[in-house]
Amino acid sequence: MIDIILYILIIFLALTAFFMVFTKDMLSSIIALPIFGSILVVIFVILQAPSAALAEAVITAGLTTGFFVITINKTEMQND
Amino acid sequence: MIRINEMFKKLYKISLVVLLAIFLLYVFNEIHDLASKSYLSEHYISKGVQETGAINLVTSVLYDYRSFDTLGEATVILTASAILAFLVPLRKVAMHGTKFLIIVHQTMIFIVPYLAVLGSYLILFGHLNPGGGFVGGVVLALIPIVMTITYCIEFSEYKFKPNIKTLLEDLGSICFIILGLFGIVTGSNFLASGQSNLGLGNPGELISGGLILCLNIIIGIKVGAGMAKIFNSLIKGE
Amino acid sequence: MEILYFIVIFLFCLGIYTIISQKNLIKIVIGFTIVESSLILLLILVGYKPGGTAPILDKVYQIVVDPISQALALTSIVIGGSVTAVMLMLVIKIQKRYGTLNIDKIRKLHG
Amino acid sequence: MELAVWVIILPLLTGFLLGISKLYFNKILFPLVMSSAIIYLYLLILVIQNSNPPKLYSIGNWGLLGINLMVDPFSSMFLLIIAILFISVIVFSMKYIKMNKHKYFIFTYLMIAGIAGMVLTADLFNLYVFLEVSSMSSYALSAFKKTDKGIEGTFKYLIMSTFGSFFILLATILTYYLTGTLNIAEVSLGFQDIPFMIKSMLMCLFVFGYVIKIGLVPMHAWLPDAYEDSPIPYNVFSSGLVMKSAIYALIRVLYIIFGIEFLSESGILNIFVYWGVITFIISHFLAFQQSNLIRLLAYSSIAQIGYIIVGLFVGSEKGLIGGSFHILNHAIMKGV
Repeated sequence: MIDIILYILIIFLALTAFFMVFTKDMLSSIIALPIFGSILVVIFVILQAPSAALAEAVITAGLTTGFFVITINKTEMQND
Repeated sequence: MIRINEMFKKLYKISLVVLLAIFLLYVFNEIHDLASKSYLSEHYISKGVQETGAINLVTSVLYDYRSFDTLGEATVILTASAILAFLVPLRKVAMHGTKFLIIVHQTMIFIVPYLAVLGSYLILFGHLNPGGGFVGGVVLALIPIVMTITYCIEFSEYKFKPNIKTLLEDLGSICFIILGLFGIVTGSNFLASGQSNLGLGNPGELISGGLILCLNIIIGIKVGAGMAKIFNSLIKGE
Repeated sequence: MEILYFIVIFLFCLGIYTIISQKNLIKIVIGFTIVESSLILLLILVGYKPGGTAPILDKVYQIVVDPISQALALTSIVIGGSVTAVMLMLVIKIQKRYGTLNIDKIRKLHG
Repeated sequence: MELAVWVIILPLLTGFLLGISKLYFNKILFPLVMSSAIIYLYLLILVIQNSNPPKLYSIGNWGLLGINLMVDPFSSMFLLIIAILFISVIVFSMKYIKMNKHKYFIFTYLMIAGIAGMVLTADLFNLYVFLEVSSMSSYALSAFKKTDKGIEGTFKYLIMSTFGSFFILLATILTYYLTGTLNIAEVSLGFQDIPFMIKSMLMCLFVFGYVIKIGLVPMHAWLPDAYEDSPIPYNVFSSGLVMKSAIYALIRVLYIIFGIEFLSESGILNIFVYWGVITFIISHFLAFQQSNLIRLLAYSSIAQIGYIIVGLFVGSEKGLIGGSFHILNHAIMKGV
């Protein structure tokens, strides 16, 4: 059972990474980042690493996304 | 002509990456059959609880066996926050955005205590549960960050002054080193906790693990201050 | 579990391709985030043993996952986060100075 | 050898104290910096004197279970370079830097701490951590003037350097996976019964990562840009210490982990000698086209590193001595 969940998660991980790199719209590319991070968190929990999963959830999926959103906000407004 | 050139360039890059992928595939395949030895981790697993007094072995590796790494890591965060604070211009720039409804403002008051409790729990129980100084510190840093997002940067800086944050960061790092020197004073080496005649306590209780609890608290405060400073500097940045 | 090694290689190479081919500065930073995530996944994967439990020993367990690689993963997560913050600050600075995020245009303005 | 750990702690403590003194006691800057520099010089001389025979200091008294610091004649030569450059540059920049003095000295001290950590440590992952510490403060100093070109050059430097450190981290992880330990001496013991092919592939990853940091010819583009609009004392530090410490780490990794027999067997020594020759020829040609003096010096720096690489990888003991001597020469010359 856990194997099937893992395979589905892996497929979604690859899809999200692909979407993040090749989409034209910058905002949707950045909103895909926390999804990528959350899938990684679930994979870490399946691989028995709760401490690393917590750190990943808080730092990569949480704070780094915030940093990216600020950057988008500061740079895109100027172009209009 | 230019289009053909572009196509050629793209093909070149893709082939480079594919070559790298094949190389890595080969390396991983070869290494996967060989790897078997792990006496170091077996020692940690069998003796770690008695030697360090912490149940969570990740914390005991991070704050006891390899605590020098943690010192370097804390220095990286301090350097990053110092760089960001240095690059911010003196003139204040606000963030573009929409105003929130009163519901959001009122909900904020309820969220903040929960964040504080969660952060302190993660820090204080770092040697018993998953968590630890870094994660708990970032959760504590969420309080000023959420204040910045919902109200404005001035309010957040009025509640938590930038000078206080810098002071906490530097004091945290200095305290880390002083706690490390405690090992030298008691006749052992730098950053020794179990060997320096410090009571380790019963594994599983809150007050146990020698230096690990103190280091967790210090790192938590330091990382929280640093992350809040980084976020506010990014918002103020021009 | 072997399939996870393939995903590590895939993510690593995708990130490297993003860094060397994309024109937008923010996309380049995203590439760095992907590469870093793949390395953290590799670190967790290296320590995994089939059927093991997490390294929190409140009872006696038979098979326990390697704690060292998880500690190293935590360290590299934090370092990666702070490097990303510095990068994004410099991206904001460059956009304010040159008015664009495209790498070719910045090179042209630079002369 | 209790003094070895102070070589890393003292600059860190000074940096943190400077951060506090910036807020509350502004006047204390000059005595704090100068006294710390003089104590540090004395400390380095003591450590260098006691460096033969090689000594180990284990942090936390864990022995081989934890992190060890190692002082041997080769690392003490690097400490000598730090001692010579550090005190003179600190005295020079006391007058030269007008704005943001506090920040400048904080970054300088943190950079020195990172470099001292890289030189002394005997642990692969700890080497990576201190590499990040020293390069983080190096980015800060490179963008110190906040001009357009400076910021852009720093961004290039940041991208290339992080790119290189990913490969170093990958190689470190794979080494840990293979041998189950991170101590450099233990790793070299564990590497003895590993097939030739895997060792050479791991070596490729290590070499690729460090070569980006050093700046040999195909990967040298970030160096002149990062140099161009940065304060002059930083240029001295960068060409004298930051790049040299990357060379030192490469030598440490290649010669101790892989061993001299393996290096000559795999032909990497010849490759490095040719690479060094190509590097100094090309960078001398590029230096002719430059009109800016600092860019010219940067290209000259790359060329000198080519000479050093040729010397260090001839493979004999005399080559090592000659290369190290040229490192010292170049450091002093760039400083002057």
